[in-house]
Amino acid sequence: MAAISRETLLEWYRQMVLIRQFETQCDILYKEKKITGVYLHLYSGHEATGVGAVATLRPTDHVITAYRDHGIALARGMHPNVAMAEMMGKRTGCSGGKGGSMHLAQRDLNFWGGYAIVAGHLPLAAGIALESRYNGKDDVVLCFIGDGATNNGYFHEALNLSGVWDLPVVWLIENNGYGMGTPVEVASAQPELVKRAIGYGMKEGPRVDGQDVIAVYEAVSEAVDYARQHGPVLLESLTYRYKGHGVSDRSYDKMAELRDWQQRDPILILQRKLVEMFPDVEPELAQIERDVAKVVHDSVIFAEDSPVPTYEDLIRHVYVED
Amino acid sequence: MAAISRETLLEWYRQMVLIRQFETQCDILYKEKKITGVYLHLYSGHEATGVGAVATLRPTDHVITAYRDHGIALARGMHPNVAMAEMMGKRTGCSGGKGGSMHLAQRDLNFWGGYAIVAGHLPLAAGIALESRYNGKDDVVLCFIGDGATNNGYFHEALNLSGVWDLPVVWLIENNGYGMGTPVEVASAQPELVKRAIGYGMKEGPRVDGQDVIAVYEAVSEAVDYARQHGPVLLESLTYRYKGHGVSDRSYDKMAELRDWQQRDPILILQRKLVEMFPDVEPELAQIERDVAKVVHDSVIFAEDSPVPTYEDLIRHVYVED
Amino acid sequence: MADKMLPMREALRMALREEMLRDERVFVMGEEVGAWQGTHRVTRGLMDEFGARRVRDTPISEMVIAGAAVGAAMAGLRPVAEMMTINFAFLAVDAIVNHAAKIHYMFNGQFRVPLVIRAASGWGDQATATHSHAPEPIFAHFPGLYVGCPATPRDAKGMLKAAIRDDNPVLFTESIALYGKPGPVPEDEDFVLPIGRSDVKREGRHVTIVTYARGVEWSLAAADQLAKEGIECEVIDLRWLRPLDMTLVYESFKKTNRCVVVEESLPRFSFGSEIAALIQDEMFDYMDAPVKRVSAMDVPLPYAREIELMALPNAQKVVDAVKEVL
Amino acid sequence: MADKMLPMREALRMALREEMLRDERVFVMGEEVGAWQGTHRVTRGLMDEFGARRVRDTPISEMVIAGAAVGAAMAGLRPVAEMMTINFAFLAVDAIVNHAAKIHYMFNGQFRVPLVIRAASGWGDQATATHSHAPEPIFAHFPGLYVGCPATPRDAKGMLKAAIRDDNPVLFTESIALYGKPGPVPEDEDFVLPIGRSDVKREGRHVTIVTYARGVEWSLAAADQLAKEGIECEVIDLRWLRPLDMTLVYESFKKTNRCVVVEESLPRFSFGSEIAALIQDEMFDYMDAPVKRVSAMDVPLPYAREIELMALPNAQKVVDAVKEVL
Ligand SMILES: Cc1ncc(C[n+]2csc(CCOP(=O)(O)OP(=O)(O)O)c2C)c(N)n1
Ligand SMILES: Cc1ncc(C[n+]2csc(CCOP(=O)(O)OP(=O)(O)O)c2C)c(N)n1
Ligand SMILES: [Mg+2]
Ligand SMILES: [Mg+2]
Repeated sequence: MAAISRETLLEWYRQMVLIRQFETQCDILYKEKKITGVYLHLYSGHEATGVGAVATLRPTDHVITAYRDHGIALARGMHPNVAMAEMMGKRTGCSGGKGGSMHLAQRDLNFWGGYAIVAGHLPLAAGIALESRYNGKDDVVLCFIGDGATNNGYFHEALNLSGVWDLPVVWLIENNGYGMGTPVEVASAQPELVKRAIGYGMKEGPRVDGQDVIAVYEAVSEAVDYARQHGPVLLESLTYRYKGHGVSDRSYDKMAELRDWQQRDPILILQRKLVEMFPDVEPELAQIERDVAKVVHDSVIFAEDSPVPTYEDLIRHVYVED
Repeated sequence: MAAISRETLLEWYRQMVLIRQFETQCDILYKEKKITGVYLHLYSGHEATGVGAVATLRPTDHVITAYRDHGIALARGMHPNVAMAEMMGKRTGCSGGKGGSMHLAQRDLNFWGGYAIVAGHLPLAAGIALESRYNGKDDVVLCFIGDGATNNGYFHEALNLSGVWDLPVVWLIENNGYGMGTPVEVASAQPELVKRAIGYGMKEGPRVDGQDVIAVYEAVSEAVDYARQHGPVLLESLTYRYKGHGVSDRSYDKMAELRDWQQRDPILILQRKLVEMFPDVEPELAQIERDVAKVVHDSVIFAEDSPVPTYEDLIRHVYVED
Repeated sequence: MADKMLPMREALRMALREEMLRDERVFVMGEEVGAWQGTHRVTRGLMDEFGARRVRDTPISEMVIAGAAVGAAMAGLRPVAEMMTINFAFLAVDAIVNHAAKIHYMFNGQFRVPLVIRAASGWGDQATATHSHAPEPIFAHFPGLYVGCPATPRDAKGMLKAAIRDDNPVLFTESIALYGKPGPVPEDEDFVLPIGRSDVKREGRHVTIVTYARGVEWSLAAADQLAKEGIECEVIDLRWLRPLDMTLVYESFKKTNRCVVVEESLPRFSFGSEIAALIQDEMFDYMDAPVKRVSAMDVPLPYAREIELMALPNAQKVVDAVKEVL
Repeated sequence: MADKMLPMREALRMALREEMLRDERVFVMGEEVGAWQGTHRVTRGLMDEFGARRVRDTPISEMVIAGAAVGAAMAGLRPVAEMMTINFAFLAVDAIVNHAAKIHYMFNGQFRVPLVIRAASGWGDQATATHSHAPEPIFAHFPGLYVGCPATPRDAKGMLKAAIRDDNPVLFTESIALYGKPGPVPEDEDFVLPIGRSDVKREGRHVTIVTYARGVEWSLAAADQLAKEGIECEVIDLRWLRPLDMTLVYESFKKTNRCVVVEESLPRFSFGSEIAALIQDEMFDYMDAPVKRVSAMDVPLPYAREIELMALPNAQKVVDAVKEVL
């Protein structure tokens, strides 16, 4: 693997900081009742997985995920303004305020969206990959999967189909240890989730350290290359959700566990690595943080100033209108 | 494994001959339009699997299967009369003529039925096994699964649940090479189906020669013992359907393949073994065949002479009536 | 015994707990029902009290949650399986309508399926399109199943207990919006409301409002408002979509000759459709006006609060519909 | 161009083949559609002609058949996914109603889902309880989906072509009992029948019969029989349950003032419910009699031929219903 440039690493740093600050801001806005509703699933803690994985892709490749989608949307290049406006249910949101937090998407980034039905997006990923194969392209689909989602029938059928049809999908499990309150070992008879690749005669990727963006990048790069040339790969990134399942989370009393993981915070790890590699980098990092703070702040202003959807929006897009 | 007695082997022989003759009779009756409808899936060719596997069980253990269920019903001890009456949609049938060929069942034999939705019975097997664990019994569920069924979401969810809950289920794949017209390799990205056990952290049984009733018996015995003491097992029996998928089968043009398998006919194999072990057995075998012919003949008479269901039957049992 | 003021979730919990104490075969299974104390807290405390044998956390596997519950019920247990929300039951439709509902019939009564599938239902609170359904009528289409949908804490207790004690499979939906609403609940451990019995929630003589579950709330609010104008509505809570008990509706209609149907669900091929169809058939000679229906708008539900609220039924829409039939 | 006499399965095959020739993005996927030539032979010969790229045999995985078709459609292909029979679509309900039907709306029009899900529907021939449904109304409950159900070979061709060319997701059901029935089919490659257009299948002035798919056959047979007694029925084939085009029905009803609804499906919360509800609402002043419904009996379907036939609708039941409204 070629050395990753300072510029690239700093861009990843920026993205990870952006995600963290964006999510922290969402949490505050929810408490302030500016973001409303029952669902808000934050990506804090997962940054290295989203950023490292998405960084491996070409613009023509595809990304799809579940409802814990803000970080992935931002990593794929969605402007924080339209993301934040969607969070607040505004007309200027990426989904016009009709999708909400769980349904960010941006067609021109080949970001196919977040999906709220656990594992419901996996078949979609297979179908998007089919288009690539069907039309003789070499585009790859990167599909994020929660650990809990791997126990659903959708997982089985989608992975098997990708196997028999050699579809170019990188199935990336974000194993954060829990599906809502249920630990992986309680939900999965095979807790080493990546082993399920065997059941689909599929290339088994590594279980990668999901706190280390470089490790994620390298593992996913290899998987993407493989998928582009051959067919599907299943791999797993081990990470942790700092903010529990979602805003409705009640029983999140794993403080010791949380502290352990925060010792290995993905942003901290990259920061240390950067400082080690480039002793003069610290002012730049500080600048990035300030810039990002401004960007996130602006996104809130943009969203707050945006109009809400109207009755016209309510009745539009039930069907295609040309 | 203790040697299997002559008596036992002859009983298996009898059962296998009964199944073969019963199915052959069904085929004829279908052509004569005495058995009607669109579905009739014969067990011919599979006899060693059904008989060898069911023979491992205690009466308190449980059996459940898909729509290719006649052979398994007979192996479990269903009287051919009530089986044949069900085939003809008669009131005296095991399911009162309301279930038909795909829905044979007999509660007092702990034969929980055939089920027409591919893989739909797998969760039921898990649930029946749960009752055994819940009530501290050591009864085991033997669940037959078609190779094609292993690609369905039900398979994944049921096997995983049996794994996390340590349910006493023997998941036995009857791999006859096809789901309707689709070869295993076309449908399953992992054609060595038993390997899927790994995905559920489950004991992986052998791929057993499904033409050899003794081999099946031994492999399933071991699996049943394991399930009784510990938890689920997945194993696979390699066999072949002589009569194609069902009566609607059209593209069954694999004559060469069929002939190959018939060289290794399960009844022939047991017959040869019996003759080898007990040189004086031949008259007994001939007698068995004659007895069975009579039994099957009687079942047809019984079924033909039985009354058809009435309007009362049509409207009964939609709900429990006490 | 006296009544106790409890929110619906507590009434449901009381029913579950009493039935678990009463019958060892009753157990609870589903996603997050145990350690997490239930997504909607209906099963709170049950794992502590009854342990992991009788309160079983499952993987996110709706097909097998429903299907294994069917098997366990056939084998003699009395599972109460939770679907978390009814939306996820769309993944379990086969297990519910082709297995739970048909096994008793298909095998000519050999097996019974004494199963309850509980699910939170309804929309509101920006749960968005995939998480916003009240599809009870869809399930009630299928014979072999009972479908119960309580409107008050009292009914919730009595109906859930009836469902658990019954030998047939019951889909039991609980309106999310009602979980927190308090009402009097009998403490009597044998307080059971028979399956398939509808209930007059308010008497009146000008218009019959037929509804169930959350619709009762909107209907009663509308009736209050209309009463101020001298219009007296009779509000009939069907409680069960299967079996469907129209006796009280017909009795009421004979006196009012006018009817509005109120439902939380989508309008087409739905609850209101069936009720209107039955009334025009059975009560043709008593009709002074067409039956009007108040439903959600015929769109997937959007996120933004402002437009979500436009799409939902509410008391004002019921008031308007009543005025249309007068 | 002339018409050709073809059974419905051939008309459907013609539509598929023409659209595949016309548009390279159109492809077929499903269980047994290729090498086996289609369970109902609708896709016969297509794999030979178009190869395994465009005629794709799948595993027995209904969730991913529907779901992958949604993804492929979003990405710009035009999948025609076969469900073999609609009963197996119960395993794909989430993919159909929560994904196919909602993605265009939920993401504010960013994605289109030009998808057709074909499925054989209906009962008869002792297919038994789990394999005997005509649940089109269940799917038509959900906005975002179109639901088309042809009654003749001609309609089958024109409607399927419209479904394939449309940019919305379409559930397209084909009555098993009609596959073999012949009728004239235009050979014109641009013969397309617009989505959501209903059709008068027989003119009459005494009673309006509203139906679709296989119900048309029973209704026409009943109309023939009644004509001998001087009763002239107007038979209206709705063709699409979504969008539901009631214009012709209302026009007809204004002249007949009487209506019978005929459906193959179960009676409750169903097709007949919605039609009756609409008529009593929109046509109240024209009603001379209640709308009567002819449906399957409200039971799971049994195997034995004798009692299966009792449970099914037929021409005689339509005749009886017509006489009731006269
Ligand atoms: C089919 C379905 N079942 C249940 C739910 C409720 N639910 C939402 S998120 C979730 C947990 C998913 O866990 P995991 O896949 O590990 O993702 P994570 O939240 O950890 O990112 C559950 C059970 C749902 N949305 N969809
Ligand atoms: C859910 C579902 N999908 C499709 C079908 C149609 N179907 C009936 S049998 C069958 C093939 C099953 O093959 P396999 O599991 O290998 O069993 P075998 O027939 O070989 O015994 C199919 C696709 C069905 N009954 N149920
Ligand atoms: Mg997780
Ligand atoms: Mg097979």
